[in-house]
Amino acid sequence: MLEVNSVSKDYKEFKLRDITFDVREGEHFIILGPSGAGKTVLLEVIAGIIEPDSGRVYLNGEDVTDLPPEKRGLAYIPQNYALFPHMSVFDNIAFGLRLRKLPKAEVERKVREIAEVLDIGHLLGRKPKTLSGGESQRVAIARALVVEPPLILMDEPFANLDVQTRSRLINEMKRWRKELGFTALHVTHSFEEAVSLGDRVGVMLNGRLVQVGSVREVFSRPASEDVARFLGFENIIEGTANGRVLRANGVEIELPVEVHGRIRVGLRPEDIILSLEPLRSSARNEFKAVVDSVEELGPLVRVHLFVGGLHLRAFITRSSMLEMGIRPGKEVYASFKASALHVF
Amino acid sequence: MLEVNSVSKDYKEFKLRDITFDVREGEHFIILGPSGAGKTVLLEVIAGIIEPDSGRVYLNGEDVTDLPPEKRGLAYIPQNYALFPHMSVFDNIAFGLRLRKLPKAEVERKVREIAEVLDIGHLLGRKPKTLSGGESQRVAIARALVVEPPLILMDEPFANLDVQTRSRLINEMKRWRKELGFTALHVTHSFEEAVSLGDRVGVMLNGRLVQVGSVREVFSRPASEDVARFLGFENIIEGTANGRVLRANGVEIELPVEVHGRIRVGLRPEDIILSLEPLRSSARNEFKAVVDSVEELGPLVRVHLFVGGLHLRAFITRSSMLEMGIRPGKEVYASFKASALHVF
Amino acid sequence: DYTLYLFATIGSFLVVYIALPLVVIFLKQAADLRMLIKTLHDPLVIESLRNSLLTATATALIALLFGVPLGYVLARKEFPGKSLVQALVDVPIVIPHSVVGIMLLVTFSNAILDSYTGIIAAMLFVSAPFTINAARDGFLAVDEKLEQVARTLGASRLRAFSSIALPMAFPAIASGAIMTWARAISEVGAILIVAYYPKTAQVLVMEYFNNYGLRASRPISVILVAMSLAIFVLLR
Amino acid sequence: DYTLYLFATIGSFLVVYIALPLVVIFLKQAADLRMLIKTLHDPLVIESLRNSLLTATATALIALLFGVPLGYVLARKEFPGKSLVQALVDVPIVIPHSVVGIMLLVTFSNAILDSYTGIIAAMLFVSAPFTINAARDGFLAVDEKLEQVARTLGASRLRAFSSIALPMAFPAIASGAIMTWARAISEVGAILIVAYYPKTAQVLVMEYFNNYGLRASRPISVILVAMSLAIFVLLR
Repeated sequence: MLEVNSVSKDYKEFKLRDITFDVREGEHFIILGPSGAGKTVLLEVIAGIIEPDSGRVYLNGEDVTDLPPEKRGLAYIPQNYALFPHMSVFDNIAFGLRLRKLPKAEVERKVREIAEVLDIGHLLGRKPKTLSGGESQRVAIARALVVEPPLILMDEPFANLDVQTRSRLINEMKRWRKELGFTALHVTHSFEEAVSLGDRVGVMLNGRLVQVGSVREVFSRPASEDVARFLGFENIIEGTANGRVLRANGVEIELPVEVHGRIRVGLRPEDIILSLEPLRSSARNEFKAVVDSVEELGPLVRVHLFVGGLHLRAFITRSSMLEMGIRPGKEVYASFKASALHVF
Repeated sequence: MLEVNSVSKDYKEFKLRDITFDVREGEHFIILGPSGAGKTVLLEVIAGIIEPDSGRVYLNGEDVTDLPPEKRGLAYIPQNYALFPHMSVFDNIAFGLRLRKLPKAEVERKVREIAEVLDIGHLLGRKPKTLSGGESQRVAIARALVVEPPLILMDEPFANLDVQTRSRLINEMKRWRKELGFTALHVTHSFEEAVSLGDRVGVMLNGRLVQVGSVREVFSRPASEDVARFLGFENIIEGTANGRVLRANGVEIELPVEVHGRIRVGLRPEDIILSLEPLRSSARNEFKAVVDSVEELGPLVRVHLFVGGLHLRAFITRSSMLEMGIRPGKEVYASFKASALHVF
Repeated sequence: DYTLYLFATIGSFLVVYIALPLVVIFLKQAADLRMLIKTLHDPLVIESLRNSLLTATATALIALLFGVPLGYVLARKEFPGKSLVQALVDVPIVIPHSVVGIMLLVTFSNAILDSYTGIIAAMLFVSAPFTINAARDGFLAVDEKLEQVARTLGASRLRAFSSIALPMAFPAIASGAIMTWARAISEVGAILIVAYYPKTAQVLVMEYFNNYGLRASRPISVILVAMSLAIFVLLR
Repeated sequence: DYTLYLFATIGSFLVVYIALPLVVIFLKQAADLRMLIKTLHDPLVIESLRNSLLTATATALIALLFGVPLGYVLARKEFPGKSLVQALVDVPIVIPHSVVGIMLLVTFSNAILDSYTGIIAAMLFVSAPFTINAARDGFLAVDEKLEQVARTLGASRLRAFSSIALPMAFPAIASGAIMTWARAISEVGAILIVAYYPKTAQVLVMEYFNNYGLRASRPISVILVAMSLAIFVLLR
């Protein structure tokens, strides 16, 4: 129903490069990417707020690229919700209906109906600034859905919410979609949202849509090194494979499969185990390593290691760091299972 | 050499409450606490920038509480370094010496000497805004040390640096202290800095200095539940102990030691293992749990669980979350060793 | 802290210098209420006050009519020469007031000489920047996303402006209009050249001073100061 | 986007209204260079220009002397009545210029009448706010931490002010002083009341206009506009 055809755009520090994908009727399509990937720009191009430098946008087969936003009828929910602060919640939700010149009773009925579904009936008389984050998000969704748009565009809809509200809203979002049957295009950097809500996922990196597929497909078979890195394979090791052995910077690594020639493998930092004594388990790759630096990430610590000439990153918890006395210059043993290696 | 005696102060949203501690000659004393604990206010009280509401500050036995900063002679390095942007690096470092009316040749010699030690001799002609973060920090330290202060006060000295620079500077800081022999009071939220640099550590929470001791002492024997929580024991379970069994909200937990009566135990979220099937290992506490919500923290995920009426937090990696399909409502098994429990 | 006290002492000279004349003129007039009451019954004074109020109000309305759209364009649109336009808007502040009058006469000659139009023309030139800048800042403070969302909900650009941007920027625009009004009614130099007649209160102050001296011009001054201060308090 | 074009069209009225007189007066004068040259040799004109420049410069210096310490105190210190002082500083902007003259005469009477002191008094009252506000904003933009660190290194508060705060806020203070200078030289109404003599250029424009008409006053106007615009360009 929505077709984006090779859209490119340079906008401030963001770039879109040759974006092509489609959203099917009734689908919840998620565009997953780190912040700065250009996700918001893409949504605004689709909504008609930004004009693309090249490429076309089709809605139900019709070319809408040159139409202003008000002629497209796509509901857009920006990250900050953009509730109209000088209007009551009721007037916010009724805004689109009144523009459509619906009779007053009809407006009243539709607003109350959607407010019922979204469980915000008791908020209709309030001003937006008195609402909590979760309530604001519900109102923004109600305001968008009440005009029954063919497609609803959501920009990081759950990013500004606390963890409890967020989990609740993600669950309810599934119910609303069942009840109201809308189609959604939703951009986010959250893996959780992609897993919980996405029928299909597109991974966006540096302004390019690099992989589109079902959630499981994308997470288990990253199409490229960049996708793998974004999905958490922070260690990418390049070397020459000969059967089940990879030689990289003078280090010999056991592979999970037989390969030959120049290859790259990915390894998640959480799959590397650090110990002060060798673990002596036959199934593992085990190496002597020197700690280069450590990087605190809240309760987790990223340890940068050198195994010979190979730079590896490993995650350990802060308490293990303290217990093992890990600090720059310390010698440790790093080990990982061959099966943790992902061959591209 | 520095004695802080029951200092209290209300300043903006920060509060200091009855802070008492001392720093010994030649020591590197670290005050460790989360942001907002009032660490900067404490440093500024000691530097003479903020007047305390009550309490006294003694320097080498002399009461300096009512002296202005210029009469105390304590060097202060704020978090943003506060280099004078309109002066060259040389003039920045020479600032304190010139105020002391040293002869020009003497100023020149001392600046070049300290610049040599701190490896910034090649930067003397530059303006501060052309420096990298690490270079700025070295200049700030040089400017403070060149006047040979009895005590140097540092506010989060490594917080704004990238991980490599930070590790290098932490190591060099040890060398500088050996070469120049200064005494340092250093506030930070970083466990890494406390472990690497601290001779002694004071833990500061909500404006109170709640525990002072050697690093190992503080981390292995938190004095209170709050310190434990700050040090990463996110799960605090309250219940009635009877020998080696703790009953809490209807759940029975095996304890590492014999205790009796109403107690609290701490458990780090990284010590809880989640699995889809029971692990059946006799040494473990193992419970059926329901996922309440998940919270993404970069590569790590905090999972909120309910075990009966007990709310537990566990850390797992993002890839485990995806592999196990963990999402709100899912049933999992949570297990942890009795030895992971810390009885207060 | 001696330095700050020293600075406060030096600085208080200017504070006193501004406050003193305000206080003194009210006190002296309070000792001469008869003259104030007499002035309030002087038909020339009433007429001139009416003229001042009318022309200042007309000026503020004209500044609103043209300045609000201009402020909106400056807030929302990038275009070549924008910084020139921005600079031009601030130029009237630095031009001597008598010269403003000469410039306007040179440009519009008899069309504005000695008429209400002339008074308004002089006032508009010196005071319009306040409305333009206030409107621009007001619109800049309205998140453009709000208008964009209104448009995705079906509002035209004009409709999004009138239902979202305008009501939200209204307080800023109103305060700009009040500043414009106050600056307009404070103008003397340009009006003296362009339109000595019809007589405005601020010109009458000068005429009474020249013809009858300080005592005669003081009551009108007090009335004008009171008005200006009232407006100023309203603004804060 | 039709709405924005419509707004730009409406808004351009004010842009043209401000730009047109500036352009026209230069063009008309360019067609009458003889008169411009004659004016440049008129000793009265030279004398009045000298008076204007001298008094405006003196005003700017006085504003600096007292306004910089005041701005520093307003930027660094909380004290009861601070918001009243802040408001008071802005009051001169809204008071009619002729009334400013009356207020000053009522307060200082003969001490300022028809003297350089009077011209400067009038100029200072209306223009000092620019220096005070610019200094305050300039000092606010200097991180107080810099001064605090200077003090821990042994500098007294005064020394920290003079070696850190003052040099760093200098650009802001300088631009405030230039605005003060420009506002001072633009003043007419208050000067007409307080000090018709010694004659300033902005008053002479008015006198020539009254005595000899538009053609005679135009060249001085052009010179003053050129000066003001030069200052304005310098400021940006």
